[in-house]
Amino acid sequence: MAGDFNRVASCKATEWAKILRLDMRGLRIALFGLLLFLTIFILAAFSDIFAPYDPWNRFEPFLAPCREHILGTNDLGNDILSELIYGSRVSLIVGFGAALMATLIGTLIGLFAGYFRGLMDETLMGITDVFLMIPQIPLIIILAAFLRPSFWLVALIMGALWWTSTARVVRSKAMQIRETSFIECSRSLGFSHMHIIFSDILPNILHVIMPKFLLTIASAMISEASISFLGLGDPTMKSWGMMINFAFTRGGFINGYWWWYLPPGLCITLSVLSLVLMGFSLEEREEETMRIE
Amino acid sequence: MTFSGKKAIRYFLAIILIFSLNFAIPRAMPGDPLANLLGEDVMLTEESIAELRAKMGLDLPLHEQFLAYWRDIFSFDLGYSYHLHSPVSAIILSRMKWTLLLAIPSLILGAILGTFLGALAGWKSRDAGQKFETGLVLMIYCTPPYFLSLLFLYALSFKLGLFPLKGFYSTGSALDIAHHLMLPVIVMTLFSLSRNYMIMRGSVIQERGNLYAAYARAKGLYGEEILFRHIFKNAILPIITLLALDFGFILSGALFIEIVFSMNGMGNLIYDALLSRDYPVLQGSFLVITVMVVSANLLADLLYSRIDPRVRWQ
Amino acid sequence: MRSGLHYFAVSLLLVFMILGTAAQGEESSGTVLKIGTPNIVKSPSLVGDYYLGIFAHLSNPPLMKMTPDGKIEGLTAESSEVSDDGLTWTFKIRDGLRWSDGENVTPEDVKFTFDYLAKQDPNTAWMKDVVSEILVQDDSVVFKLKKPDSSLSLELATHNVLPKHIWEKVENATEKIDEGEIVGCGPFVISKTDIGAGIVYFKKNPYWTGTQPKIDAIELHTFSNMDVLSLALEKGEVDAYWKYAGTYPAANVQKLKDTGKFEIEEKPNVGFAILGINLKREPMSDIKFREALAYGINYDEILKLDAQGYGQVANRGFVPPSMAYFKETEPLKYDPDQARKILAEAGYKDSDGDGVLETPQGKAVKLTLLIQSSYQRMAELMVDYLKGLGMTAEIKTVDQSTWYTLKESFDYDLTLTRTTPWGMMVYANWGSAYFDSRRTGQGVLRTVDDPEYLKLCDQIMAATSKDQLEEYAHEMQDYYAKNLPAIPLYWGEVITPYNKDWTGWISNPLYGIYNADNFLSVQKA
Amino acid sequence: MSMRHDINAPILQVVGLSVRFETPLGLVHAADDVAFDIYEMETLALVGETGCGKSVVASAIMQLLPGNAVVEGKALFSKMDLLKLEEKEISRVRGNEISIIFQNPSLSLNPIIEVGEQIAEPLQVHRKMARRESHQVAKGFLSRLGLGERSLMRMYPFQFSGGMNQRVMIATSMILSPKIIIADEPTKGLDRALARDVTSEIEKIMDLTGASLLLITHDISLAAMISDRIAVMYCGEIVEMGKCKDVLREPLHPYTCALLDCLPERGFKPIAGASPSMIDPPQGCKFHPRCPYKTQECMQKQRIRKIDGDERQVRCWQY
Repeated sequence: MAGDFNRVASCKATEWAKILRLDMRGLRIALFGLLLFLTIFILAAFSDIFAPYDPWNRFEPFLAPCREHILGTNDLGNDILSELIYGSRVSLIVGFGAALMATLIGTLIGLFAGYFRGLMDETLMGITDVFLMIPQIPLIIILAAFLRPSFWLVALIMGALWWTSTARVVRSKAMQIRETSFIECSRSLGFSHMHIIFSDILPNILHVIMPKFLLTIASAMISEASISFLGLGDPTMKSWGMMINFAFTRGGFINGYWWWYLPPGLCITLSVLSLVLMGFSLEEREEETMRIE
Repeated sequence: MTFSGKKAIRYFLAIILIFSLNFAIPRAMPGDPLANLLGEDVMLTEESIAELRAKMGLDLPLHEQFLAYWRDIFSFDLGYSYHLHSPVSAIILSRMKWTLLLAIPSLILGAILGTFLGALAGWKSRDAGQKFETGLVLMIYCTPPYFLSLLFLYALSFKLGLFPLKGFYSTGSALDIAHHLMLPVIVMTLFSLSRNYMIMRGSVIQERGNLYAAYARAKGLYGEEILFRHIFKNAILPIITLLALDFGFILSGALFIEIVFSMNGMGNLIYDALLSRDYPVLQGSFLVITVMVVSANLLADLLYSRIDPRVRWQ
Repeated sequence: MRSGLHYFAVSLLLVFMILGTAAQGEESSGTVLKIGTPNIVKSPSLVGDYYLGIFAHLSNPPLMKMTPDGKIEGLTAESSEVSDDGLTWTFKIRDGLRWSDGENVTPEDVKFTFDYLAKQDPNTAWMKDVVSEILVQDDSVVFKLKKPDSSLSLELATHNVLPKHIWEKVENATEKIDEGEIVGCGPFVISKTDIGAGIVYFKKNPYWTGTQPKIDAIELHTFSNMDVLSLALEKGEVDAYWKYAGTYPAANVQKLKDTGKFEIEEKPNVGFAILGINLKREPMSDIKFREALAYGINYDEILKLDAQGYGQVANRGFVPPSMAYFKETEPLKYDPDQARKILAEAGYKDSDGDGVLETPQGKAVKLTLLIQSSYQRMAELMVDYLKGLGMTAEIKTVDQSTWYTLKESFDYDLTLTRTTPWGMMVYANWGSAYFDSRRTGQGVLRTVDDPEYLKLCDQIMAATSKDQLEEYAHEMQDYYAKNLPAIPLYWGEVITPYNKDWTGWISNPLYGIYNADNFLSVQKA
Repeated sequence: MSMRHDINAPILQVVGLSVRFETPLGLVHAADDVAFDIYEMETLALVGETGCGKSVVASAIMQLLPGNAVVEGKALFSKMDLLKLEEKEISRVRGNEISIIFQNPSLSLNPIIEVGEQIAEPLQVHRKMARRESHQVAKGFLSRLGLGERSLMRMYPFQFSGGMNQRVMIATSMILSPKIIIADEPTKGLDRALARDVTSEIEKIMDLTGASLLLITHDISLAAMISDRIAVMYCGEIVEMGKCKDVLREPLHPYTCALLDCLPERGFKPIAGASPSMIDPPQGCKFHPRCPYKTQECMQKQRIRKIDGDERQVRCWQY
């Protein structure tokens, strides 16, 4: 009996190992991205533990990197490493806020357009086309200036503008799933449209929404950094874009204080990279599985 | 309704909607537009303030301002900037010229290099050298444009002194302009390239799995022949749409590069107008950019149907 | 693919066409003095553009000028006289001045200028309230005033004189733009304004009969980025730095010193950074509160962080020592214990234990600190100091125009701003332009409506003798020291770096090195 | 149909061909020890149910399998082992000496290239022929297939029906007069009348060019119609091979019998049991779980029995 059980268990284990190994092939890069992202996320969540100082504390200004201040101090004497660690918060909050909003709108519009077709589809996709054509960056900059200083609102504006690609993908996927037999079945059973859309179709397109969600976070992070760089960011929060802005406007570049502007720039690039890696490899995998089908 | 008819209605609605947005947003912002028409240190009487306000039509009720706005658009009058003391259309014309000079070469170079390199990268996605190249391009893709500009400016202009420090030109000779433009164009090309590269790479990876690619191979096509005779044309379709959308991005994205390189183009014009609440300039710029983006989309649609017979024959 | 190539070719052609139509610049010849400045000319409109108007003081010299020691003397006017009642000002126009197109400069030109600008230029509109009429008498121009204005000669040191034969045809002065030569009567005239390249070119006025300048041309290079400007200085692309009412950034000075190629001129700045206080609101209207505020600010730290120590901690008397009739008042001092003591005595205490003080009326002291983005760093410091006194402050960063609006509607508690030399000296002098509630204007706070202060302003405006002025000036500084309508954060210095290749620099408190005397004196070593 | 192959040596000799795929679920044995010869001017039909590995065999010969395939064995063609050729070398063989017709013509043709260009492409690639000239040749071929209208050359695959696209594929495959044509399910998805048309087109062209044909199909009646010999595949193995009429008249392997019983004219009887997993195939004879005649031996080992020299062979213990 015990032998039998062992055999079954080991068989199961090898099966799983096989499946995992194969999954890993496509996901190794995504996993690297995830790891990178988790690091940043943990830094943001536990900034007060990781940061050596309160980022608002003032020491001697313009210190070069030394033992007490690994990345030196800025023009006010704030510890740059601590600023850097706290700065991850703004990036993540804006990124997630914008992506949540965009994904929500995009998914809803895509689902309705793809499920109901006809006039609904025409109208919703027409709106999508119009939104695609709005010159978005200037609009975001204007509205950011208008609604300052709340970065929450900035995130919401970005979200309200960036749902278009999600909507398109969700729509085409929803149209596919709509034609499958199990949806036919649900319809013939008399379930309501809403029930079919949210209980039957939505769970089946989560895997296409996910990479879009990640990529939206990435673009929102870049835009947040850009808006902060223009000096339109939230002044009560330390952000990476604002650190670069201060380095740019207060002599960091001319005096060659690389430890002031290089780390925040790298942080932006790395966190965006982490998301893009996950997003792209998930999208590529999705395409591969479609081909096998 | 025909396909193109539907498209036309969408373009029309887009223009109407965005134009209305242009009117609404600047007026919804706090701050008195009048205050910025003057400089620092200006002492004014109430009466001259009212006089100026009336002259600029700011004392009219909103709906009348809105009607006037549309009237002006249809007569190609973009208003007068009291801030810059010129008709807005003249200002935009003189600035747009420069921004296009920066954007068009970058867009073209980025599109050509991006699609070809991206196509090769997608074709040989397992090759180690290609993976390295893709990683490099991905890093650029993930860096905010202004930061890369800053690094280039610092390293190549500040440190090595290879390029001028600011502006589109100093003396105005063709050579001088080319020298000033080189670095910003390189940076913008890199960005345009990185976006096209990633899309094209994914597109080729997807297309190369199609049966027609296998059949091309079965016909005896070898290596890159398959890519360029068969896959490329199919894979480039998404790029065309993207290029049109990117056109708006690059026009406005030039803002950041123009700020870093201190260039007096549309980007700096919009930024200054924003800070000083120069309504006419803001509105005019958005209007022109919108028209350009919409026309770029229209052009992309036409180009798309040229390349893809399926759209043409629908 | 062939069609793709076709599009490519067309686009390329387009690019070259645009390139072909691009502006053709010019290079000045001979000895050229190049000055780098962060003051951007936005349009080539002599009357409409703020900074071009200031730059044109060289080509269209105002009636008066300021000497290096701060006195007002004639420039286009040879001399000026004021009647005993202060209501009649007579300016005798200098002989031998000619416009750059060969015409003579006449008193008619001057009369025309001010009649014209009072109507056309919002910056000169104040004249309608002050001047009843302008007359020409022989070789003089006479201003008849409605009420005494002791600062008239200073005002007239900031307004350019225009040639009547050109401008009388111009219907709308602010809308006239001119990228090419602009007719002027100074030693140099504007030959070209290239907005795209950010350069204003000056050439010698061929009809200039006065002292001959030792240079052939001047170029003003404008920079939107301070780092680039510093580098241009270092590389010798520009020879000197100038900013209206401002200084070279102290943080960049050391790098210039290290090159050994620069003379760094340091002069006390008549304008400086201040903490504006909204006296119309509680608890700022309470003198005890302001008293405590003054003790709560770490002036030494601000001086060090904002100006790298270039300057000195100010006195309570507001007016800096470089102004006339300066009176030594008690210096401002950082003493948080004293501040807390004053607050406690005045009834400010944290009775609900939330860490924030309440006013004697029981309202929590939560303040709004209104700033423009360039004051961001100083605002961060200020918030920290207020925290040290047990108050919370929220920074509200706005753009310039919103700042004006909110300031005008008194919708703030505290604000960080700055005074300019001209602003300090104009109106009833000694900073009164910033406080008198009857004044309007973009930079002014207009927070004081105390009759005692308003009366003092009127007295100064009407004063004709120096003794009287000195007495009023001291009275005013005592008023500031006692009432603290605003707190000066530090008295800064104007740092002006210039290349050692050039000698003979002359500067004055109002416009620094940007004055006609300087450009007639400066020469290449 | 004569015994054309008696006279000559085989032009394609497949020996011990095995193909395995590494997939997420394990190793898939798609083809196992497959061996057959094709002679000049001959038609060999590879028959079997969907998923038995017949297409894999065709793709393996042409080296068209995806990267995760492991191929063993030999495929000898004019003194070359096709399986060992470099990509560059095999690309000269493909389309030129051996061409293949895919089973899904509408997806196999490039959607955005005119069909004329697609037919003419092999001429440009292999013969370095100029565009205009190659289009002339292509047009000639197309008209021989009954698509003679000039405008058709400038049409796109999506404007054609499946049958028309199939003809385009056929024309493309034959334009260089290859020695062997592999037709992978040429009639799949076509209705009977259309299938017959396509079949006769193929026969016509075969006669014209004198090529040999490897016909891969699940349709036994099609195979019966045009092939000289038949090889029946089951679960990656050839279970029976012989002259067409012999195999049909007198099937030996129980699977062949069962397959023939499925035909409508023979009563439409389905085969009992389910197709085995290709990942974990049964031990011994792979058909034994479904075989009514299985013995103890069947479950352990396999045996190949050859009858009439190499003329007929069967993989079964009964013989």
